[in-house]
Amino acid sequence: MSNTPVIEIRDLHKAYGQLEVLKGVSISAEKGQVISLIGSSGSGKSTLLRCANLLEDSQKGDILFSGEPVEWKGSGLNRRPANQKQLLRIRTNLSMVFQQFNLWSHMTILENVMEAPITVLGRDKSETEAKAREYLAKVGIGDKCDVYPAQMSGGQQQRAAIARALCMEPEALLFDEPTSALDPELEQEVVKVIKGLAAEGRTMMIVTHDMRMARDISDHVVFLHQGLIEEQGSPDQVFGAPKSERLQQFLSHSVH
Amino acid sequence: MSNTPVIEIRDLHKAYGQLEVLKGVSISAEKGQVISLIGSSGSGKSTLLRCANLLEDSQKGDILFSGEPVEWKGSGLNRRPANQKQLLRIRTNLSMVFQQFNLWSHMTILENVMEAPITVLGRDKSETEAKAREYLAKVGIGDKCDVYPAQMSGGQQQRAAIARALCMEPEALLFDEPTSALDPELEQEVVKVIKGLAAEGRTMMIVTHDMRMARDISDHVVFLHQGLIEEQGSPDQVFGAPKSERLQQFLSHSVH
Amino acid sequence: MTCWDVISDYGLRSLGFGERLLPRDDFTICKQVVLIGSGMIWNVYFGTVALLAGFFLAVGTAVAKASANPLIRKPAEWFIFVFRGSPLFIQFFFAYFAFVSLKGAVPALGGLTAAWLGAVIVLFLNTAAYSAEIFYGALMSIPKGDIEAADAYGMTGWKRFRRITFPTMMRLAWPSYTNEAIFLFHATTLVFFSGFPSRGQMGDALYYANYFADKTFNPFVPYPILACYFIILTLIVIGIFGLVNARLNRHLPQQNRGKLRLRLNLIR
Amino acid sequence: MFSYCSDPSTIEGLKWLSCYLTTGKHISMYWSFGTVLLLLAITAPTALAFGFAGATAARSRIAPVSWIGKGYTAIVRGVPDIAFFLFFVIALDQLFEWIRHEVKCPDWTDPIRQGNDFVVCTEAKLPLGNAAAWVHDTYAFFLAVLTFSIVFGAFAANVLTGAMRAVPRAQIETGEAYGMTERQTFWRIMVPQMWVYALPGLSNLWMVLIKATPLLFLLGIEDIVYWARDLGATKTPKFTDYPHGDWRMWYFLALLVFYLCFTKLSEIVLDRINRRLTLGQATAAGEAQRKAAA
Amino acid sequence: EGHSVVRLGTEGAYPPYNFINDAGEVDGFERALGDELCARAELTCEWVTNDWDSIIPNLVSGNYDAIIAGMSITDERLEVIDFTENYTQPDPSAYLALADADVDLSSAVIAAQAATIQASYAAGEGMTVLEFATPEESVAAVRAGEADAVLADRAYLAPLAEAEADLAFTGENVLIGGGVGMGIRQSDTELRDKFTAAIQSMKADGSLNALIEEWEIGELF
Ligand SMILES: Nc1ncnc2c1ncn2[C@@H]1O[C@H](COP(=O)(O)OP(=O)(O)OP(=O)(O)O)[C@@H](O)[C@H]1O
Ligand SMILES: Nc1ncnc2c1ncn2[C@@H]1O[C@H](COP(=O)(O)OP(=O)(O)OP(=O)(O)O)[C@@H](O)[C@H]1O
Ligand SMILES: [Mg+2]
Ligand SMILES: [Mg+2]
Repeated sequence: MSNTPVIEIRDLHKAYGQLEVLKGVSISAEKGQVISLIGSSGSGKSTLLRCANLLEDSQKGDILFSGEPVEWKGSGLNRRPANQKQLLRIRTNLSMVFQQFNLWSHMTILENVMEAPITVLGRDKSETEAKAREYLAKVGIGDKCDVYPAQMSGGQQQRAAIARALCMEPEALLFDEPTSALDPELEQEVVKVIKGLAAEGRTMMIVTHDMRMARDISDHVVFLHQGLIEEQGSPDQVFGAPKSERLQQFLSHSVH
Repeated sequence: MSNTPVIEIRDLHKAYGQLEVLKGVSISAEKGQVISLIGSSGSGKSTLLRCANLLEDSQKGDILFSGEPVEWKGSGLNRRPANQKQLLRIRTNLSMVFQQFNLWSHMTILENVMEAPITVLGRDKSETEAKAREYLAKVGIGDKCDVYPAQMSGGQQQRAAIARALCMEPEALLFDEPTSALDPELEQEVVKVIKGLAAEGRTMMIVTHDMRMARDISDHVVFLHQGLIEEQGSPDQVFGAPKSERLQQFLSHSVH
Repeated sequence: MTCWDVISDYGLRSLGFGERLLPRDDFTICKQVVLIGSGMIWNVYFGTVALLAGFFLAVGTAVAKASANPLIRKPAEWFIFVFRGSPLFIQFFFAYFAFVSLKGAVPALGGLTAAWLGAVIVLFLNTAAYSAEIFYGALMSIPKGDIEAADAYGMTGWKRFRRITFPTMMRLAWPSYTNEAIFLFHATTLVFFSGFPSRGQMGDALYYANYFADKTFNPFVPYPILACYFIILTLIVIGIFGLVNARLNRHLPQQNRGKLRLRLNLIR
Repeated sequence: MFSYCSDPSTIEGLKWLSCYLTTGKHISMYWSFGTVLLLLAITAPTALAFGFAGATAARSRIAPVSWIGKGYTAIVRGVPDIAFFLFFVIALDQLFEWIRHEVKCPDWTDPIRQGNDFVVCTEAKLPLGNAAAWVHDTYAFFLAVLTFSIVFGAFAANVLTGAMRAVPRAQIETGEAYGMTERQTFWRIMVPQMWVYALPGLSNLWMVLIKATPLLFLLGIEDIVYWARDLGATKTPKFTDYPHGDWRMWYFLALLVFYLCFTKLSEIVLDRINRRLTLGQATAAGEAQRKAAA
Repeated sequence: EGHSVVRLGTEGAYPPYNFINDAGEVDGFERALGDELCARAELTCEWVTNDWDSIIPNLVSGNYDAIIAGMSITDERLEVIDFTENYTQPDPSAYLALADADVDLSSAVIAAQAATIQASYAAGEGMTVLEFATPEESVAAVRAGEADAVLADRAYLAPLAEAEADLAFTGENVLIGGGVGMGIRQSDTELRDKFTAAIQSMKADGSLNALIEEWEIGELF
C-alpha cells in the first residue's frame, strides 16, 4: 500500500487551442514525498498543477490518486472527468495554493480560511475557527483575521492563501510558487511549515523558482522544459550533477 | 545640479484609516543610482513606491523630483496634489512596474507596451512599435506580442509589465518585486537590463525580496521595518555588517 | 374644506374607504395630491409583492438557465424568453383573457380577474424573467479565480452556490437589478392603464392622475404630481438597494466605497 | 388591393382573407412596423449618447456639471415612462415653439399664455400651420424619438456609470502612473474596458426599450398596437366591408410573435457583440477579469 | 393668413361619429360633417387623429385648431375651451347586457370606459363600476360575464346590439351629456364664429338632419 503513489500522472498532454503546453509528462509522488517542479517561465508548471487538480481538462494521459485512475468521458479536446463523486473525493483530499492566490474577495481572511473545512468537510465551526486562527498565526498574519483580501499586501495575501490550504488538512497539497511574494525570513517559515507537513506524511507538489528552497525541501526535483520533463532526480543529482545541457544552463544562474 | 537628487522623499507619513503604514520615511536617490527597498511583508514597501508615484495621497512630508517639491493642497487626510500639470510631468518621467503587474486586459501585449509612449509622449507609431518589439524580445517574450494578458503565464505577464515600463524610457523607474514570478535565469536577464539602465543614467527604486539581487545591483539599500527606516547604507554595509538587531535577524535567513 | 378633511376623505379612497364619490369640482392641488397619493398604495403593493416573490423565482430560473441539463435549462430559457420578449401589456391582455376563461371553468379562481391578484401574478412572472436574465448574466461573469478556488477545495452544488457563487452574483447583478426594480414599480402604472379593470373607482396613482387630467384638461398639474410621487418612491428604492449594495461591496477598498456613499448622499 | 376585392361580401375563405389583410388600414399597420423599427434604430444610439453624456457629466470634477448629470439621471429615472409621455411631449413642443417665438417675433405684444391657451405667432409654429401632413408626422416622430431618448438615456447613464465604476481601479491607476491625463485614461482605458461591464445592462435596457414602443400612441404616433387594437375590435357591417367579432386576440398574438422574433434577433446580435468584447478576456482571472463560464 | 389650413383633431375610434375606414382614412358622421362645414366656411381643412386622453391639451397647445370628436358640451370643458353651437341633440347613453340576462341595474356591476361621463355617472348612482381602458374591452367584459351591463353612448352600442344576437339593450336610456359641438381654443373666437355660422346654415337647410339620419346618430333638430 505504501508503495502506491498518492498522485501519479502518466503521459499527460494538454494544449490551449493550437499551443501545446504539456507534451507527455509523467510524475509520481509517494506518500510524504515533496516534489519540486522547476523550469523556466511558460514551461507549463502552473498548467501541470492545474491539470493535476482537474481544474483544466487534459487531452491525453492518465491521472491516478492512490492508485485510483480518474474516469474520463469523451476524448481529445472533449475529454472531461466522468464521475462527479470521484472528482469531489479527489479534490477534498487535495488542496491548492494558486499563483494568483484567488482569495474570495467577498470574505474576510478568517472566513476564507474557515469556508472549505466547514462547508465541504462539515467540520465544527468553533473548532475550525480556532484552527484557522492557529494557521493564520503560523504564517504570521494572525492580526489580519478580519480584513478583506483587497486590504492586504501581496505577501500577506499569499500567506492567507497558504493558511487556507493548510486548514483543509488534506492528504496532498499543490503549491504554485508559494513564496514568490515573501521575503527570505517568511520564506524560511513556509519552508518549516512544509517540512512539518511532510513529516506528518502529507504529499506535496511545489512549483518554485527558488532553487535553494527546492534543494532544501524536496525529495525529488523535476525540471520541466517546453512541456516535457528534461531531467529529474534527487535534489543532489539535479542540482549537484545536472546531466542535460539545458538544466546546466538554467542552474548556472542561481548561486547556492 | 548633479547633486540634486532625482527623487527625494522627506519624512513621509501615510495611513490607511487607523493603520499607520509609513511613519516618517526619508529617502533620496541621485541620478543613475539604484536604491533597493527591502523589508518584511507588510512593512510598507509597496505603499512607499505608490506614494512616490503619487498614486496614494500621503498625509505628511514632502516629495521632490529633481529638487522640485510636489505642491499640495489641503492637509492631513485631505492632502492632495495641487498641480495637475506638475503631476503629469512627474509621472511621465517616472515609470512603475506593479507587484500585481496590472496589464491592461483589453489590449494585446504589444498594445500594452506601445500605449503610453504614443498617447502620453506622442511618439511616432511605427518607431514605437519597433522599439516595443525590441523591449519585448529583450525580456524574452517577443513571440507573445499579439496575445492578451489573460492568456499568459505569471512570469510572462511580469516581463510584459517590465517591457512596458522600459518602453517609456523615463528618467526614473520604480519596480515592485520585478522578479517575483521569474526563474533565476530570467532574473539574471532582468538584472542585466537594470544594470544597463543604471549605466545609461536612469534612477531606480526597486522593492525586492531577493537579497542576492539587492546586493548585486544596488548602490544603496534601505531596510524598512514597521513603517520606518531601520537601517540603510551601501550593500556592503547593510549585508556585510548589519548594525540593527532586526536587520541581522532578517538577513540571517538568506544565504549568499 | 381644509386639506385635513381631504386627507381623511380621500386618503384611503383607493382602497374603498372614505368618500364614495371622487371629487367632481373644485379640483384643488390638495385633492389631487391626496388622491394620487392614495393611488400610490396600489403601486407600492403591486411592486413590492411582485419584487419579493419574483426574486426567488428569478434566482432559481437563473441557475436553471445555467444548468447543463437541457431538461432544466430549456424551460428556464423559454420562460425568460417569452416574458422578456413580449410587452407587458400584451401579457396583461392574454393573462386577463385566460383568467376570465379560467374563472368560467373554476369559479373558485374568481380572484384572478381582480387586479390585486391577477395583475400581481403577471408582474411577478414578468419581473422574475427580467431579473433571471440579469442574475444569469452576473452568474456568467463571476471571476474565474473565485470559482476555481472553490472547485479546488471540493465545494460543489448547493454549497458552492450559497457560499461563493450567490454572494458574488448578487454583487455583480445589483446595479442592474436596482434598475429592474425601478422599472417594475414604473410598470405597475400599466395595471389599470391597459391591463385590468378598476372596480368602484379604486385605482392606482396613474388612474387618479388620469382622472384629474380628464376633468381639468390640464396635464401639467396631475402628471407632475404623479411624477414627484414616483421620484420619491424611486429614491426610496434606490436608497434601500444602495444599503444592500454597500453591504454586498463591503470588501472593496475604502476609497471606492466612500465614493458610492457620497453619490447616494447627493441623490438623497 | 386585388381586383376581386371590389365586392367583399361575395367572396369567402382565403380569398376573403387576402382582401381583408390588404385593406388600406392593414397597409397602414404594416407601415407602422417600419415606424417602430425606425424609432428603435434612431433612439438607441441617441439614448446611448444621452446616457454617455449623463454618465460623463455625473463624474465630472466641476460640481454644477456633475449635479446636472446626477439630477438628470435621478429625476428622469424616477418617473414612469407613461407619466412622462403624458405631459412631457406637449411641454417639449411648447418649449421649442416658445424659443422660436422669442427669436422670430420679438415685436409680438400679446401674452404667450391666454387663459388656458398657448399662443405663439404664426411664424413660430412648429411645424408651420400650412405645412404638409408629412412634415407634421415627421415632427411628431422627432419629438417621440427625443422623448424616448431622454428617458432611456437616463437609464443608460446609470448603467454606464456603474460600468465605469466596475473597471478595476488598478487598470486606471496604471494609466495614471504612466502619466496619462485624466482624459487619456478615460478614453484609452476606461471607455474600452467599460463595455464588457455595461453590455448586460445595456442589453436589458434595449429589451425594455423594445417593449416600451407600444406607448408610442401616447405620443401621437400611430404604432402597431394602436392599429392592432383598432383592427381587432368588433366590426359591424355598417362601418366596414369586412365585419367580424372581437379579433383582438389574433392581432395581439401576431404582435406577440413579432416582438418575440425581434427579441430573438436582438439576442443573437447582442450575443455576438458580447463575444467580440470578451475576446481575449474570456479566460481572465482575478477580480477584474471575467469569463463566460464554460 | 393664419388659418390658411385648419387642422381638425379627431379620435378615429368611435363609430359612428368617427372611425378609420377600411382604406385607413378618417370616416364617419363627423368626417362628412366636417368636410361640409369647411366647404361652407371656405376653409382648407386637414384631418388629424389624436389619442382621446390628450385631445384637449393638444388643442390648447396649438397642435390642431378644432376638435370634432363626438365631444359633448359640458361645463367642465367650457372652462377650458370654447364650443361651437351643438351639431347633435343631447346624446342618450344606454345599458347593453346579455340578451338572456335579467339585470337589476341598481345592484349590477356596470362596465364603462375609464374616465368617461358614463363612468362617473354610474359611480354617482352607487353602482359598482368596472372601468376599462377602451370601450371595446368594456363590451367584452359583458360578453365574458365579468360585468352585468355596459353603459356607453347609445349610438356606439346600437350597431353592436344589432349585429350580435346575444347582446340586447336593457333598462332606460339616460341623458348624461349635452349636445355635441366642435371644440375651439378660447382665444380663437374668429374660427368659432365661422364654424357656428356654418352649422347654423346646415341646420337651416336641413342638410345636418340628413347626415344625422344617414349615420343614425339620434334625434333630429
Ligand atoms: N488598501 C488598503 N487598505 C488598508 N490597508 C492596506 C491597504 N493596502 C495595504 N494595506 C496595509 O498596509 C500595510 C503595508 O502594505 P504594503 O502593500 O505596503 O506592504 P509591502 O511592504 O509591500 O508587503 P509585501 O512585501 O507583502 O508586498 C499592510 O499591513 C497592509 O495590510
Ligand atoms: N488560458 C490560457 N490560454 C492560452 N494560453 C495559455 C493560457 N494559460 C497559459 N497559457 C500558455 O501556456 C503556457 C504555459 O503556461 P503556465 O502558466 O503553465 O506557465 P508556467 O510554467 O507556470 O510559467 P510561470 O513560471 O511564468 O508561471 C504559456 O506559454 C502560456 O502563454
Ligand atoms: Mg505559473
Ligand atoms: Mg508589496
